[in-house]
Amino acid sequence: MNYALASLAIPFTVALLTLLLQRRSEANPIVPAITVLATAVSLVFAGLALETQAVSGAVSHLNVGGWDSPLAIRLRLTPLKALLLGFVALIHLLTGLYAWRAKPKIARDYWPLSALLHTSLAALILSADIFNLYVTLELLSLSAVALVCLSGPKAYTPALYYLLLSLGASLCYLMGVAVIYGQYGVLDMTVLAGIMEADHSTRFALLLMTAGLMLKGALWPLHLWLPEAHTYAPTPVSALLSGLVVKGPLFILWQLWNNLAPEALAREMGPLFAAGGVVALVSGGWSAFRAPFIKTLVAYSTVAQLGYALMGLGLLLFLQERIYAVALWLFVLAHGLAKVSMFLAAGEMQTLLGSKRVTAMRGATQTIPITMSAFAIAGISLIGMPPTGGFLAKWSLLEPLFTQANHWPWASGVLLGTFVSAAYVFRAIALGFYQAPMSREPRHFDRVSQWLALLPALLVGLMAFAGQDLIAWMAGVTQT
Amino acid sequence: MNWTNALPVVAVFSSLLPGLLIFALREQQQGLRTGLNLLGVTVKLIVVGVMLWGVSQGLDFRVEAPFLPGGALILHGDALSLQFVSLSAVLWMATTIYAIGYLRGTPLQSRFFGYFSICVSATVGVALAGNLITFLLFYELLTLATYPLVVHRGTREALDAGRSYLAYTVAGGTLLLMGIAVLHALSGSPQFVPGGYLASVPARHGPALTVAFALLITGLGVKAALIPLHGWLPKAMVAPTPVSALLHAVAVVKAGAFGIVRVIYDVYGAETLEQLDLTAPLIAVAAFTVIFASLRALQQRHLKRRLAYSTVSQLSYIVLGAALLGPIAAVGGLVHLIHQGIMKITLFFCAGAFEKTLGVHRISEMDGIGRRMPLTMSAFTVGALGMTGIPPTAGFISKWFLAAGGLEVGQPWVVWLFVVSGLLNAAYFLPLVYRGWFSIPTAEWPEDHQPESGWETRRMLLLPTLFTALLTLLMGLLAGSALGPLGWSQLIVAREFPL
Amino acid sequence: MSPELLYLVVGATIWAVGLGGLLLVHHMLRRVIAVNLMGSGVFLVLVALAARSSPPDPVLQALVVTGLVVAISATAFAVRLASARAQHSSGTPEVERPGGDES
Amino acid sequence: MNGTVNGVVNADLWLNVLLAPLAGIVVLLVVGRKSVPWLWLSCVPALLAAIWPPGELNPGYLWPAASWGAPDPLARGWLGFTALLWGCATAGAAGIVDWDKSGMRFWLFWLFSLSGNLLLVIGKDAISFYMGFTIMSIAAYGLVVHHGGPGPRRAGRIYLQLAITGEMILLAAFVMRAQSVGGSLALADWQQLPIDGFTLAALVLGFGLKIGFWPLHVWLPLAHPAAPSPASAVLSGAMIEAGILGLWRALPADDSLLQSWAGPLLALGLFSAFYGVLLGLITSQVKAALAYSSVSQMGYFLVILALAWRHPEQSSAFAILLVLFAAHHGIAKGALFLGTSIHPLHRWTWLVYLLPALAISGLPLTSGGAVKGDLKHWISESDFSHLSGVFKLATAGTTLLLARALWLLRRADAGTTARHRSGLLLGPWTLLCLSVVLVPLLWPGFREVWIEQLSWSTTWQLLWPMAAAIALTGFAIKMEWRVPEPLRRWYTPVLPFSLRLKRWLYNPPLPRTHLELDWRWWRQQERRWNHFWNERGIISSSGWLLGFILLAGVIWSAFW
Amino acid sequence: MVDLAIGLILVALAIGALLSSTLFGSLTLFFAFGMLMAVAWARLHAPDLALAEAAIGAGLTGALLFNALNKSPPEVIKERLRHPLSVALVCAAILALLVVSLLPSLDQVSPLPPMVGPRMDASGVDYPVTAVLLNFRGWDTLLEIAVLLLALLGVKVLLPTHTPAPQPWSLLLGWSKTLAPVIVVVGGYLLWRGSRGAGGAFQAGALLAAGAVMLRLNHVLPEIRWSQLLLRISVLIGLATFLTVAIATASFGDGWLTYPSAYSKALILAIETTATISIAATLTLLVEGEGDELQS
Repeated sequence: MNYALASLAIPFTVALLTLLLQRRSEANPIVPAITVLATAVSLVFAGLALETQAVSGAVSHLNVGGWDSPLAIRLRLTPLKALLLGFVALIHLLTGLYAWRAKPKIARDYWPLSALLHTSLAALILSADIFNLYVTLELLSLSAVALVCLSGPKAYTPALYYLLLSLGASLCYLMGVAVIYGQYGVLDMTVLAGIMEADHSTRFALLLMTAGLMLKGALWPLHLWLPEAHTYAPTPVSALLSGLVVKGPLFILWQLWNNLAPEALAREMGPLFAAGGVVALVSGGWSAFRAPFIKTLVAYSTVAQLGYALMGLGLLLFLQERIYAVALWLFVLAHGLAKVSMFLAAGEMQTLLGSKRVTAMRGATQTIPITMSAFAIAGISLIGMPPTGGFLAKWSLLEPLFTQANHWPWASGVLLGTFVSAAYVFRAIALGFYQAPMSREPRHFDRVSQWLALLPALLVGLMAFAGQDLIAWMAGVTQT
Repeated sequence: MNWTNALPVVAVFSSLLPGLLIFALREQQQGLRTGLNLLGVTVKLIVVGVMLWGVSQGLDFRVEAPFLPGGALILHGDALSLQFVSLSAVLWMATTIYAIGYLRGTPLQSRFFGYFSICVSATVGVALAGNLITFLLFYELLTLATYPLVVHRGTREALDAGRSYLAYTVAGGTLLLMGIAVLHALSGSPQFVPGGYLASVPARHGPALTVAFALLITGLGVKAALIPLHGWLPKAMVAPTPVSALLHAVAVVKAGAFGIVRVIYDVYGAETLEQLDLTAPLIAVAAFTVIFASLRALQQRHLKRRLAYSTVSQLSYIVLGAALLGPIAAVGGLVHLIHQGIMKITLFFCAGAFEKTLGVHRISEMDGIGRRMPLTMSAFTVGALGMTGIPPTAGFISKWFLAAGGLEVGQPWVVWLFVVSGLLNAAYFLPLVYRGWFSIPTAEWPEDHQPESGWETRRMLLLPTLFTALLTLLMGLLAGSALGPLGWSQLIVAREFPL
Repeated sequence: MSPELLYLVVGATIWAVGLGGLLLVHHMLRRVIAVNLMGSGVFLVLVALAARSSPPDPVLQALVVTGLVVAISATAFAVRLASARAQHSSGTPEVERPGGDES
Repeated sequence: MNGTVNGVVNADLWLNVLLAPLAGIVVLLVVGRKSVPWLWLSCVPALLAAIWPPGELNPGYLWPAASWGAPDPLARGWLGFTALLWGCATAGAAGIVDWDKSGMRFWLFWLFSLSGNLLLVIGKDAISFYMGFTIMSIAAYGLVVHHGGPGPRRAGRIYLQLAITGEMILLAAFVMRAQSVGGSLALADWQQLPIDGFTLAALVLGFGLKIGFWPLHVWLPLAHPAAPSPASAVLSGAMIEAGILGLWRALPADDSLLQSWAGPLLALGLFSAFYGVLLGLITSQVKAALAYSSVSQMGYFLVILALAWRHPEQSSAFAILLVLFAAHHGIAKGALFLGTSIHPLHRWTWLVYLLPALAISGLPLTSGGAVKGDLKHWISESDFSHLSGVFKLATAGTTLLLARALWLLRRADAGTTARHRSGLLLGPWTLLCLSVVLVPLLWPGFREVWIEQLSWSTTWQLLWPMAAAIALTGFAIKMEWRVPEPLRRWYTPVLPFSLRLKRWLYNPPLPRTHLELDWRWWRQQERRWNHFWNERGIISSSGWLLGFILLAGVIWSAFW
Repeated sequence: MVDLAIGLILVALAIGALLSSTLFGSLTLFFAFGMLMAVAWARLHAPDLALAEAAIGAGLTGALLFNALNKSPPEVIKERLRHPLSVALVCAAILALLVVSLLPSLDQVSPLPPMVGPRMDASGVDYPVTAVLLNFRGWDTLLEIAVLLLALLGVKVLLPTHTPAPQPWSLLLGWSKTLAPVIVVVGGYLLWRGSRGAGGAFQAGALLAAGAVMLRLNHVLPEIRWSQLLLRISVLIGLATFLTVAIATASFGDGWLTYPSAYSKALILAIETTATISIAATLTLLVEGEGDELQS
């Protein structure tokens, strides 16, 4: 547990430190270095936490302040949470490296804000207290909105929408918390898990919380705010938002329904989630297909891909089989990596090609091949072609569906999703193969940052080669 | 790991590594690029030769790595896979040389040859795949690696073709994935076994097996260009000719046809299929494709498009041969896998040479081309006769076995199907031969294309063409030799149908 | 009718009014008010729940304090953001959906 | 009967039989026109093999079950006259074909056709036979269309259409035959085992398209005038007879089905014999008349086949008759066709020319007299003896037709200014003409028959219809008879049909398979949909959806 | 009866604040709503909450909103209410469901309040709410200060709005000079009182901030810059102290935020004091800090 707390505390400290270091108006060159270094250290600690946790296979608890259980806020560390901590740190590290290198220079406030985002995600993951989760959610939303605002006035409108909706969603969630507290008098999830009943109040409370979380997590159909916010954010921020921020509420949602909710309610809710997932896949995919801007395309693809996660969640609840949890979290991991790569590539393209339109990608395979590769490999993972991580996730979602004939219709949802994803991914890739309008190297050509964009794509691109171990291991990890 | 295990891996990587290295090369490093290509070709040919020898001696080339639960990555060189691997290796060699000649002086060669090599690796992987999962992996890689080749020219037309190609193949790949998942859920993904491994699946899973079969065949049928899943193939003609050649002869379409053969014999097995009575629709579709595509080919006025429809038609020979579930028909299908490849690549090479040398694209422009380019036109004639099934070319041998196979399993109409198909093939190929040899050219040939004095076209274009044309003849004439494709197919079938 | 019950219902009503406002009104400041109303509604519910035991539940009251601070932080940011937006983005942003929200 | 030399000649000679024309191709490609006068040498190994046949050769490295040899007199004789005809025609063609007008192309097709013809004769297995047959037929296309221009093109089209159809039907028939005898490809096996009617029909049809009896003759009168005369010579002399050989080889010797088919076949043959004569009489081209004569003569072949089918017990004797008739007709018709290129015709050339013409009519002492006498003998011995009278009429018809052909030739010779009298042409032509007498003397098997038919009765029976016909001819010339106008424009539906087939094939009526989507309509729907959401704005929409989710969740739970 | 009236008025004010025809009216009604809410809370035996609401909910929010109204362009387009009836129906349905869900909870008893009493001695403070805030649920509070900081960072990111500040109001100017020391004193008192009764860091911080805002409105306070170390320290110190304590307790003590019983009082006091400073500074900047001040 201490490793996990260290993983949380390090970016927190660094955030304060970097704020304190903001002496002059211009950027302090040490700040990015410190932040990236701290993220790396945080990643190491998350890895250590994961190792201890996975080795012991146990769940460890910490009652903050040392008070006894229902009163104190409880932190809970499971192998999955440790994994997610590591994932968060990894994504931060990757985007941090890119942001450090990126041209034009990113605003100096990016560094403390992203560190705080890291902190809030870590806090969110560790927390096992439904009110504390509300606070972490707010922390998450505010840091995300502030990050979106970094790109200047054009981002203010989407940021404001994001903020307002996020606030409304939080208050829905809080109302749910109120109802639950009124009913059961406790806030601790582990305690609640044992005592919740499938009565009307609980159901409505769960619905309220779910609605709030779906809005925050941009799960279909409450995703409307997401595309613009992700489009107008600075590139590394878009990567963080898509790769991590929307996953936070999803994680809470998972805990809520998987651990907390009585099984009867979960079974009721499952088909709704799964159906929503299918529709998300199709409608998000379609919007991405029709999107005029590169980043909008990528953003809508997030909406679509979250549909897979939602489907995994729904099927998990509906069929109560653990393998779907594996699929769900594999999706999250694969999508996170792929999306980071895709957004970084998209940003790189915007800079290099001087236009944010998808049509500007004409001939990109010739002018900026590395960036284009990043985009393509990440896209292929989103489609779910082997040997990418996306394939692995899709496979673990699909394969168990076929064990019983009456589950097959859900598979057609996956099928549809694949078609639509392929449509929007290849729409962009195809443009890259047009004959380039000019052959000279674009301005700001920086090979390193292109490679940084490619790195996560390569990670996810070859993920399935570790498939057997990964699935087996994930099956163990998601047990608790 | 001893050397027998390493060989399949070497076979795959002998083209993958050069491919990846070539990406990194600059456009001007022509010599290095050619060297890398030829090095890969040589290594692959040697490895394939050794494996051929080994398999005929009864050695087992197999390597396994963990991949998915219940489905490892298996590369396994058995007789059937080597059939396809040798085809790929030999034709890769020919096409590489051809492509060097064809693309000389055009931009983006590094990209082209990079993807080209990856494409071949994927094909070899498809061939060597030891189970369905591995097959899927390479099959999808093939889809992706081929796309840049199809759109290589970067024109709007090329991109349209590429879009169509992707739409079909990605959809097909997804269906394939579904089918594999269904089977995986039933029995995991064990290694391919002659005679099929699904025989042990309980009978109550019959509907699931049926659905899976439909999914697999539809998925593979896209690449095998079964009508109505063939739409991408004629459009893909806009690709540079070496790509069309490889696409039609080896890489993409053959992967589909080969996959169908694998599914029929090594996954389901003839017995299971007969019990479930699954092949009748496949046979019907294949037969329809044979005829309908030929009729479509007649309509084409563009040389490469006509060749493309001819491919559609010919591929269904293979599928039909496999689906008839008789040993002789299987021999016919398998041997046609090779023969069609060699013959079709010859035709495409010729088409490319016409195009590069004289700017001929349309059939109507071929008048009297035989006087200007007699060697190329001779090769073309050999290929065309082969496609029609005229002896002594290779096409005759496959047609003979296919028709006999139809009779053997009590389907005499198959014989007449091949009669009609042969007539149609003649109807769309022989007029080209006539034009080439006997018509009078309407205008002077352009002179400035002639690159090397004394040769009718670039040497690099001519030599591979003559090589494959010669192979076409030899495979017909020397069909009886044990190491020829026919002998090898009989070896495979002897293992598939233990009597 | 005990005051707790009354305020509970009133809190819920205010929350619902806030939610309705979010659907109905368009000016950003009004929307901020709507969100704040939702917040006040929840807090009122919490306080009413706290009051059901005697002495009042300190945990719930502490939660309200935390909630209040969170609410004021977010409100402040939202209001400042709305002002900045009104000043700097006179034109609608360059997106497919121009947005029916006016300021 | 080949025992004495069997030990001397190696079986590899069979390989050389085929390699010789192929070597000819190589030499031709390398040396060019200088090699042309020597290309006839490529027939020499075949002739040698016919005279001193070695044992059979099984080149297993070639196609499956490949086996070559000349096991019986039929095969030997066939090989012999084929080689002789081809050799003479090759040598003659060297004097006729103009090298500068695509000569190389002509010779390539020629040599390919030759090798195919030889292969089919020496092939003892079905694949060899089929392979040879096909190579021969397809390569002959190049000979038919050699001259270029609309006539040859039209002739070539019909030739090719029918030839390919024939090949394909034959392929089917062969496959079926092979399967019906248990997969064996040896023709010897095929001659042992019974056949079914379907396969038989396919075989007759497939070979018939090559043989050219009525009603499958349509390509003959078109192709022969179009082709150069040496090509016509081999077409008529060797190639169409290959079809007869095929029919003989692929069918069982003794089969009840064949016995029942013998009658109709005989009728077909007779009809063909008369039909050819009648049509030949009304054409106005020499080579067309000769071609019709071939149609007519093919009728005789059918008659021989029908006899053999009806009397399987005498199969070997009919085999002899068949090969003798083939040799006779091949040599004589070859000589006649080759001779049409000789210009101008002198007195002695006319005399030489008369020899094959009379041989075909059945002049005693020539090969024709021998085989026709023998044929009549067998007919009178057979179940069809009541038809003997008809053959006298047929002989008269044949003579009449040849007289017409000679008359046409004389007219054509007078009308041309071309000169073809080189030694290259005259030598082999003379040899060929004289062969109608020499071959029966030199060939022991033929000599037996020849001697048998040297009776007065036979001679008389053969001579008087000929004499009558010649008298009629003389009378006709004296009276200056012309072919009546309506008959000159004899309508054959084949040409328009072939043209229509070509056009149909050029653009077969197929349904359109493209899906036509109205993109504008879809775009409009999409705009409408976008507008729907735009109007409401993100926050309101999201708020609404949130409210609906809450309600929907409750409703869903209530009804679950 | 009074409660009923308050409840009805609250609802009416809420609706009014949303639908008032002018923005100014809306804000005024909302301000009144906040005040009345404080009264309602006071009636629900939560005086310290009432205080906080009065300072934060009504006071600071009001100031914020009026300030924004000042800066924002006048409302040109009239609010066009779309489908008000449907909205009302949907909301009513949700409300009904919500009320039905909430009603049973009045009869439930929470196990937490009884747990608070016995642990008050070990908590280091005397007042249960403060004990919960700073000790039992200290982690919430830590994060909540971080939320506050984040809001400030968010505002800091925004580009400055160049509007001329309103001319100081001379009467207010005079008053504020008098009021400011008073407010500081009252804030200090509240902070001190928090450990024993109603009051605490937030209330104190809010009050201080309110005073500071008032002063700033009248240009009394000196110019501030983010580059000033003192400012950065005062904003960060609360969180820094809290975090330091957390890390120190985790590293050297019994666990994350587990105060050693001997030092708990001192630690809480330190945290509260620094937090008050930070809260006051942050709130002030949030309400009044200009972008250019925060960026340079």
